[in-house]
Amino acid sequence: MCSRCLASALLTVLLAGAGGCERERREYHSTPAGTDARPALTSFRPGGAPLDAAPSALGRHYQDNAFHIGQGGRLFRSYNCNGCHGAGGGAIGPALMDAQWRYGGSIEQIHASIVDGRPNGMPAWRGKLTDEQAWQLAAYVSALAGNVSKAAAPSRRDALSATPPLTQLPAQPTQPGDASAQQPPPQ
Amino acid sequence: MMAMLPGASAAAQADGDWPMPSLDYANTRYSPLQEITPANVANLRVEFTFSTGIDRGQEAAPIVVGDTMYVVTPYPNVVFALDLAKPGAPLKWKYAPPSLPAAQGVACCDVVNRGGVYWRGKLIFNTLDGRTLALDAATGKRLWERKLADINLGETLTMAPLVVKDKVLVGNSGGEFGVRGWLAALDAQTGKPLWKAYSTGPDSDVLIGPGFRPHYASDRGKDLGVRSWPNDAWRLGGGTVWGWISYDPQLDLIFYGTGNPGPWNAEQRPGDNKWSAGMFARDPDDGQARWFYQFSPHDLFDYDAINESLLLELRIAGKPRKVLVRPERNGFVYVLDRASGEVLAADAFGPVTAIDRIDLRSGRPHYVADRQPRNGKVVRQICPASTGMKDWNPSAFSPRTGLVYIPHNNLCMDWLASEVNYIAGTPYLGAESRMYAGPGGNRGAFTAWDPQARRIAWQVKEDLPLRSGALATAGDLVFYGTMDGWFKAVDARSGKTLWRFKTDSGIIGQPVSYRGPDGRQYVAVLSGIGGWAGAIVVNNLDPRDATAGGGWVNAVSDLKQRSNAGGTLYVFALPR
Amino acid sequence: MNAAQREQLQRSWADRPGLVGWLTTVDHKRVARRYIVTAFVFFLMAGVLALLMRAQLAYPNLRLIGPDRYNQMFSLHGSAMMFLFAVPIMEAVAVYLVPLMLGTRNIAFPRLNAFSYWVYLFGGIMIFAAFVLDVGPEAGWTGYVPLSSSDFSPGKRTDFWAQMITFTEVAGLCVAVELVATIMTQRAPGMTLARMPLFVWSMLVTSLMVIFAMPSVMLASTFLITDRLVGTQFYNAAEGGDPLLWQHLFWFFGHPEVYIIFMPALGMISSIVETFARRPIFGYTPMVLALVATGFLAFGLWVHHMFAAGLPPLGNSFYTAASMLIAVPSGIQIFCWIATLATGRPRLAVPLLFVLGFFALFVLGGLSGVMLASVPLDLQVHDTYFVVAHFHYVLIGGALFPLLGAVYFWFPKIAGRLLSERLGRWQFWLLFAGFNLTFFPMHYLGLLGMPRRVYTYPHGLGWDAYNLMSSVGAYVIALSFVLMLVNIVRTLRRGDAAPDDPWQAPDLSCATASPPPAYNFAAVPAVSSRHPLWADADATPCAELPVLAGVRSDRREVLLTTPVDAAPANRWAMPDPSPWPLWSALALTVVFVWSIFDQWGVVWGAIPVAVAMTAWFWPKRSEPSLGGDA
Amino acid sequence: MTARAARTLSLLLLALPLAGCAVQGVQSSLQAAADQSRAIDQVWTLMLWVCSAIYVAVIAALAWAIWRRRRAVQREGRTRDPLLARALAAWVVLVVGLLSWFVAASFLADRRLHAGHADLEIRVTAKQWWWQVEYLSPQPDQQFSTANELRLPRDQTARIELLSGDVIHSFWVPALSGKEDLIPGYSNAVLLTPRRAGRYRGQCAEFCGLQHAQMALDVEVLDAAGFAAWRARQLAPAPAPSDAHALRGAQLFLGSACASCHAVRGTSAASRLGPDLTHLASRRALAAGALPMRREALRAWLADPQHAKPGNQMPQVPLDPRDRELLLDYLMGLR
Repeated sequence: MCSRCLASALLTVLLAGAGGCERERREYHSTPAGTDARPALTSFRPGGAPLDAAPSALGRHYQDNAFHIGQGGRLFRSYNCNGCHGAGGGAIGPALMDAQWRYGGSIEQIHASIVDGRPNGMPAWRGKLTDEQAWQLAAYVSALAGNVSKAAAPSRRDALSATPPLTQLPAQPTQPGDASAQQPPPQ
Repeated sequence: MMAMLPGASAAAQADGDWPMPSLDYANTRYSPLQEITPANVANLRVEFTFSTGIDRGQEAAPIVVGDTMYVVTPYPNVVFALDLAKPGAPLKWKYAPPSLPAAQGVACCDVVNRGGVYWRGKLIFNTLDGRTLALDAATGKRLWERKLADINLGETLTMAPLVVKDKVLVGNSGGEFGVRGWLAALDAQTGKPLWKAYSTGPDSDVLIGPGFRPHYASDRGKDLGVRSWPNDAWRLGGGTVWGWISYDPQLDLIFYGTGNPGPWNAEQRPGDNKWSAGMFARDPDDGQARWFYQFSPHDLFDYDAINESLLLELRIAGKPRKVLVRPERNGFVYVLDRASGEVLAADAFGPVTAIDRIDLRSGRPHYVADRQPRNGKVVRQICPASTGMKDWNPSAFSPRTGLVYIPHNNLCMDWLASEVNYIAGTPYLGAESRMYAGPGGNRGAFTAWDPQARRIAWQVKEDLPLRSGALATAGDLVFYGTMDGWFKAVDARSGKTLWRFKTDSGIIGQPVSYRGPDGRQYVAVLSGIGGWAGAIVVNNLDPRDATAGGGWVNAVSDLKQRSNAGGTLYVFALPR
Repeated sequence: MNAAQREQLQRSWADRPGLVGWLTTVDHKRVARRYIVTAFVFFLMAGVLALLMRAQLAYPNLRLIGPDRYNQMFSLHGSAMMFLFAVPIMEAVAVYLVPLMLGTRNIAFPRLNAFSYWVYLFGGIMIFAAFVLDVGPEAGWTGYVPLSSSDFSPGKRTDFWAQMITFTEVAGLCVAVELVATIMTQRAPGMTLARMPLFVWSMLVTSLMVIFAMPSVMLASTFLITDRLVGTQFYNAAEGGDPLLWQHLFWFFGHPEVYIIFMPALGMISSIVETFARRPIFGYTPMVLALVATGFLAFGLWVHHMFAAGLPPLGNSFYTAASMLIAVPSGIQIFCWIATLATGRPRLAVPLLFVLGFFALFVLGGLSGVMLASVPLDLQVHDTYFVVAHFHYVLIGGALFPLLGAVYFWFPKIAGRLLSERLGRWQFWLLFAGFNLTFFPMHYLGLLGMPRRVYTYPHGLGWDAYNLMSSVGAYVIALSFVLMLVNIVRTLRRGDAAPDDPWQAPDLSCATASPPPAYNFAAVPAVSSRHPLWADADATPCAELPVLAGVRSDRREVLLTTPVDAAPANRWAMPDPSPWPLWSALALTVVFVWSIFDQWGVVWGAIPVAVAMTAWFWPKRSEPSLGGDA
Repeated sequence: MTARAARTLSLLLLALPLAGCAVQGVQSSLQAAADQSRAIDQVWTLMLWVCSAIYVAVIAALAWAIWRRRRAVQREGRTRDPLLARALAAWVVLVVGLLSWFVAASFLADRRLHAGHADLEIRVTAKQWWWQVEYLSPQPDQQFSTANELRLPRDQTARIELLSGDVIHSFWVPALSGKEDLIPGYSNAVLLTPRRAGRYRGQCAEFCGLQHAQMALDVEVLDAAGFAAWRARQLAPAPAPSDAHALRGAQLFLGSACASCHAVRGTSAASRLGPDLTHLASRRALAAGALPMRREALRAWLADPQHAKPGNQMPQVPLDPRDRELLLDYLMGLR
């Protein structure tokens, strides 16, 4: 009898935590299948219906994985992204932790902005980092805006305390984004 | 007792023009006009305004020659010529140079421009994307253009050029991107490069020759621009020249400072890091260095040494000396003998915790040991903050009062150094910081410094850091602006605020005063928040990140409520 | 005592029938039994991890297990062995035996006891489930920051680990409090402190150590969780936090932890040696003093785990001296046991065999421990396989061998059947041989420069043969435990029934039936010597045990005695079975797991905990224990 | 018995049950090659012998206690036996005496680890999962940086400053000295005075994450002249590409992701994220000891860095095999 109780309890916990596998995998030996889809820079399109903003499976894969987000954070500092974007509040470049996205806030759009660069100063990193690294960076940038799974988001860094820990950031809408999306960041 | 160098102000025409941002080669920003006085300044009112249509940080000084005023805007560096002879000063011409938008990505501190210079019928100015242009001042036609800086390496041009003996002197910006600093001289007629003096590297690149006689032993030696750096690091060593140049026609020397060494993280560049964070005296003809003095050997906290040098005569030990007075970023007012580079005095003009004192014998600052950053450890309460006790925004000097009027910050910071990678075209910093108000809680101050007595004569405390230049007039008034948009006139002798006017945006520009075609005295200033300090507004930074904007956001997290972006010229005069 | 009274006692102390009774029981024996079984299950699971690791290390450059999984395995192996096996099983054995040895009817705070078991069970299930789901700990059982910080251990792996510590610490503290209370107030009348069995003494010292040591690691792990969840700065070196703070807090617990595991084993050895030498232990007083001294000294030498951290050299030398000093009480005890054996009439039964194994292994481990206390020598062998060898000699040799001896010794008391001596001997020799084959070469590996916690190693450094031996040895150890399981299963099916006093032991646990009835003792025994069941120093059995009358049998009543002299002081009614400890534990589990993901889990999750605890402590007239007419 | 003989014997004793196993000593603490490791070795020898003697004595006593012949009538079963009590006291005195000896020996040896004047300053920064080694100098331009290799002059004392770039690591070259941790926020140091030229191996000794197992340090002790020559070579910038292939490889290097992480002095690549590659081909191992420094190993490493060292920070940069050969031409020329 007692063993049956144990077994059923175990099973419940297993089912409840089934999301753990994907979230925690240290996926250091993969190259993402190249996505052909060119993310749109705006949700506005003729015909009346706005573009669907649901992230792709690949994007979600990176957004939900704690290791990829963590690696992205490391790269964010290694490749001097922090020099222009601070710890997410921006400096030379725009803030990344607010709800305002010049070129779109979905992970696909962020990935495209990193790889292709953007006018007004964002360099094109194509060829200077691998596609997987670009996805990891995009996942971290999503985390800066509170747009990743809370269980995968990193907390404070072992560094100067700059922002609230990313686990504590409110999630923000990731509309496909317009350069003119003028939502003031929270004060 | 004290006088401006006669002749140095020869360029300051008695007729009341303002042909270059500093007005004169001595960098005094002292207008001889005396129509506006403490007695009547209360009546000062707006004569006309002009919207530049560009709402980034307006750091330029309007240039006035004859009946025309020239305004250079931040990127995309549009030049407007306004006809002062006509009522309301309508637009005479406008020149919009073609530009590279990517340059905005390597401009450390907003896409600013500190103004043009008028020289013999030309208006000469720099563009952010690395070019120097000369326009026909009458028509706005381009006369020549020279590309000097490469944005792919992180170089930009933000300074106001200076013309000395028919040579246009231009230095680069980009000390936050691991560039190598230089000052170049171009032929003012054709734009042909004449010489280029680097701030790091072998003596041949730095234009150090047999005529180089620095006062202090630590500046003597062969190829110090290489040997005072770790292997190869001088190539990324900064020392950019983006501030003010003074010229002494009698000694025939130019004086200018070099910016911070790269990267910010001092642990990555052991050594004195010559010739960064110091100042050169050079022969303007061939660029050869005469002397050098380093304000911050092995600079720890981004203390660029690009501030203005006021060329004055002071009585020191009973004898009149030709000196150079510099309110420095590191918090000290230096008095140097301008012939030799010897430090005659160095006194703190605000709370300094990073440096004990300046040893006058060796000329070296004594860094406070427990404020020395080490990788991975936050150092707290560093005063002044990396933006300096006083940043680039220039002070003014009035020979009538003998005081130097210094608009400055009162900020301290916490600083964390960490290892940084050099990737060309990306920031090369290796440090994060949080700035905050220094002792007293006022983030800015307007200080009248008595260089003779070496003490503060009076001081106006300002809530926000002061980022505008100062203007002194013969009417015994001093003008400056605040980041929340107030343009103020204070009594030059007491510091009492006599008049103020609220402009539409924060003021970080340089006020000027001129005599209009109608013979009246005018005061002009550009209003438009921005720059390093105002990036939170113009770049919409997120105040939840204390390190945003290079640490400035933490110090001015309320700025979005205090000021909005703008870009308007204000011109004031007494009622007719 | 007549049959009617016994029946009344049985009624008063019986659990409710069926599943409800199983879930609500507060009987120390039932709780301890399931504690022991659960701990052994965790032991076997952690052992399987060890087998997998040894398979990966059998040859250089093997690729059976990748670094990520390997790191999780050794982290969980260490954590489970320390937190889910070693400490709980020692406490569990005590929960079973201490009330019996003291001659009382139940442990103090029996509901807390049940609660502690459920908390422990849920914590253990949580961490193993997490491991299966790839959320296992990955920073070692020591969890050093900053490797366990958010920057270097992303996701929730470390949070589950840190919370597992909280679970086991709550459980451990509850038991420690119960044991101290039981020992100080429920001893049989006449059992003065100086007449307490050495096992009880060791559990008293151990429990006090638990109470002082465990809060330190709970603090450390809570700091870690808040650092990782809400961004506190306790361990952030940049902002003035300190990674060494973790090490100090951890080892302030971690070193006493070793003694918390090892001291109950000393008590077991004393019981076994006394019984099988058939004479009272030599040097009872020095033994007690040695136990107490060990308990104190254990708190003064945590820094010897940090000699390589660059602390001031003079301070390090102080801890060298302190660490070596602890060899003195151990030496005293070794001497006393050998003296007891030498002057007794030893009977080489399986329990004593394991104790002899203890001597052979623990003395070796203790001596290598003396080496580790030396700063310069430690700098060479610290964090190498030498240390792995050392602590396995100390923990397996010093704690597991006595524990297995104790299993053979007390199994008849607990299960009522005698284990096979033949299989026992086989197990012993297999284990002894396998253990030495596994761990002795590791000394040499460490000296040859092999660091611990490596998932692979290169060929050509002279490590290959020793590693292969070690891996083979690990499977021999596994085989010995298979034999033990066979022995237990066979015995439970058709073993010989055990008498009340199968080994002629001198303590009160043998003064009742095997297995004991729910009320333990029909009458409260009275004690007048250290060996209530022996008439003289030659272990002659007593004819009759004096008893004390007057404790009620119509309700759950125990006799309370004074702390030092054990004079009868009071009668105290014990609580009845209750489901609320289980519900409280469940609610607490929800809080702990929820708070891994969201700090508000602590706030909202506290409500069900408060409800369950309120119901638990709500005075009910229906409960006879609260009628109160003592 | 002399210490040397004692050590030989102790080695024999240990090796006895394991006879026939080859012992390569490059990472062995038993083959001490520096003042520091020799000081420790003396403590080891002392403790090994004394502890072995105690162990044998205790086990012998135990065996005697169990199997000794007993008289027919036992009258010793007294709980208080004055003889035994005296023996216990003697035992305690003996144990305390031996321990005091150990403590004194440890203390003196420990002092020897910290005594000495540094002739050479080196800074080692441990990172996940490699060693950045910087040779310091009062003249900043005489400093240089290398990776995963430490070369020391014989008979000189080097002070190694130990820093961490991320988590806690531990610096350990068993043949030269004991280990010392590299802790974020702390600056530790060890002194090394090697007395025997030769090659040694060190390894990270504090668990530091995924590739803790493959974080080795190649150590070579050279004579003074050899060290000076090596130092001079290291100070020089990277040699220019020798032929057209290498030149093309250099362009690939500078134009691709390589230069985002690595530095090659004398070129525009100056990043410090990964090891400095200025004299890569002069090293003996790749990837902190994971692979030997050979062209085919480097090829495999470039093709898939995650195969030999899963989890390390080097990404798999997509390269055309022909380009990879050109890159190899360049890298193998970085002597």
